[in-house]
Amino acid sequence: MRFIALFIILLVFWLLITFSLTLANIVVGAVAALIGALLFGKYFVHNLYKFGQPKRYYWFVIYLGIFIWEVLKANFDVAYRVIHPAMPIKPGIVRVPLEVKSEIARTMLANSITMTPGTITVDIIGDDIFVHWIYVKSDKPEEYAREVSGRFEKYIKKIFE
Amino acid sequence: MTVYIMCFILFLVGLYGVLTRRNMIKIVIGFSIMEFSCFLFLAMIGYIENGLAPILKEEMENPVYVDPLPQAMVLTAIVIGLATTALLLAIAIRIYKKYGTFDIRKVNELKG
Amino acid sequence: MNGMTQIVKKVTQLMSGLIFMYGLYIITHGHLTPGGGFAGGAIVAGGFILLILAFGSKVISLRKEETQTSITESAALLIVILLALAGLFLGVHVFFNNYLPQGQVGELISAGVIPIYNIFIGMEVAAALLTIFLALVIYKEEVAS
Amino acid sequence: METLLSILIGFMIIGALYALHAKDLLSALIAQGIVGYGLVICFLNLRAPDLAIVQIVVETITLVVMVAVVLNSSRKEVKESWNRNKILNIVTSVIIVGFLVYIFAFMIQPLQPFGDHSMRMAQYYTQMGAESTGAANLVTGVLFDFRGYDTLGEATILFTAALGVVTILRSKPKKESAS
Repeated sequence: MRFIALFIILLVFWLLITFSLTLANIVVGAVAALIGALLFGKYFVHNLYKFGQPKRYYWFVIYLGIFIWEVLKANFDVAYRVIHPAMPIKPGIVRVPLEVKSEIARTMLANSITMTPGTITVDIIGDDIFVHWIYVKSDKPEEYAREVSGRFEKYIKKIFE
Repeated sequence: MTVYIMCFILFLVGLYGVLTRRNMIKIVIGFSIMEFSCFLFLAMIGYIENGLAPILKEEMENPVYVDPLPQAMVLTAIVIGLATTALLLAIAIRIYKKYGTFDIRKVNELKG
Repeated sequence: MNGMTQIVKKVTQLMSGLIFMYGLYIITHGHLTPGGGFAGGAIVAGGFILLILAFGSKVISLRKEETQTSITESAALLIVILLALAGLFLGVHVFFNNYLPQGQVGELISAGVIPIYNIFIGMEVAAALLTIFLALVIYKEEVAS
Repeated sequence: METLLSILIGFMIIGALYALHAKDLLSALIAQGIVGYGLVICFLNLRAPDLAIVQIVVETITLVVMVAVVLNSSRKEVKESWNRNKILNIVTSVIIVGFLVYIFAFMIQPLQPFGDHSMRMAQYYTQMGAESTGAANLVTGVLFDFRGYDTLGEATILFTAALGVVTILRSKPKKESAS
């Protein structure tokens, strides 16, 4: 199952990068994708049925919009902190408990947090994620959990779980 | 002509590293820098002002391509450079295992 | 050698196949676009190195893998030499002769033996780089134990 | 083009000097990365995309291997100490470098100025290369057709290097086969 999915993904990738539909190209691409699927199939992700559920794609598009908006906001926030003469930063590492369970959702969440300016994911240990934050706003765990991961977590839950 | 001289200075920096450093890793880095300067010199010899990369295109009329020959030679030289670097590193790590140091002079004194 | 965190592992699972595929694209289109056996082989080796670094050395049996890459390397080099020797006996009697029909410039199937050389040189480079890397990893494990 | 390249090489020289003087070996390796990746940008500006691709991959793999080696052993730079032979060493080095500079100044005379290649030999490759090899990428055509011996020798060297690394790093002697 995983082999077939990886084969199809690799073939589509091949056709995208070569961008020609001659017979020779497709045959060479199929052979290459077969080799790739045989070598890397056992390391590919599980739970492939999730690819076939259109609801997830819908939430993904919404999530993209939210993500871009958050990145824009954070950009202006960080730029303000850099330009301001007093440099109002209060860096620190906070520990946020995770609600999402599956690994790929956690990866997505960690990458989203890293790509937002001002916050960087340091590590995931157990069920907690450690985030380096340029301005730690409060000391209460619930508040910074909502501030750091809450804004992405509910959408990611709908996409990947 | 300036670029050739700059390239030669880069070579001399690598040579300086090989001659004066005592740490084996630094010596390997010096060798790499010398290699890089040689690649750059060869690639610069084949360059032609306003030339195109040597990949044929049908639609161009009277195209001027840069010289493919130095590029082909540098292509082989880069991989050879990787091979020699790997070999030097293997020898360095082996010496470290035996003597517990990367210092070549100390190794020379310890001997055996 | 231990693996890295969940994040790196998951991204590696998604990306390593695509990196391998990109290496194959660079190799097979070496006579049309920039690239060729050397670059593509190095990229393919990079995909495997990423896998080993992310998942730690427990994921494969290193000794067996090293033997396999050694054999692949030797076989690929042997095939390159045999292909070159074949030029000595076919067509014009010159070592490294391009004896296959050359076809239309710019097509995927063209340039005679050059794509075949590319494929096997790519195999040789990838296997050689992997052998070097695996030798270092095995050495590290042995020193640590 | 010449100014741009000069600035890039200047950065590479600074990176190289830092790499040779860094106290921590890990930062020395990162600084060597400046030189390697700067070389990639130089290649791109010199219209050599093949070289740029190969160099960027090879540099990355070298960096990974070097970091593996350094983390495996010691990160500390050894202490420099003054010893009696140092003056002699410096004199010898100055003589060698002076000799090199003389040879360089002598050998650079017949070269054309930068960017003005005479194309005496290259003309054949660029005009006839595609016809006689059938490859659109002239570098590959030169590499595998006109200069096949080079490629074969290069592959042999890589093979030998891999063999050498495996042999050097085998810490335990191989078990003797039943005899």
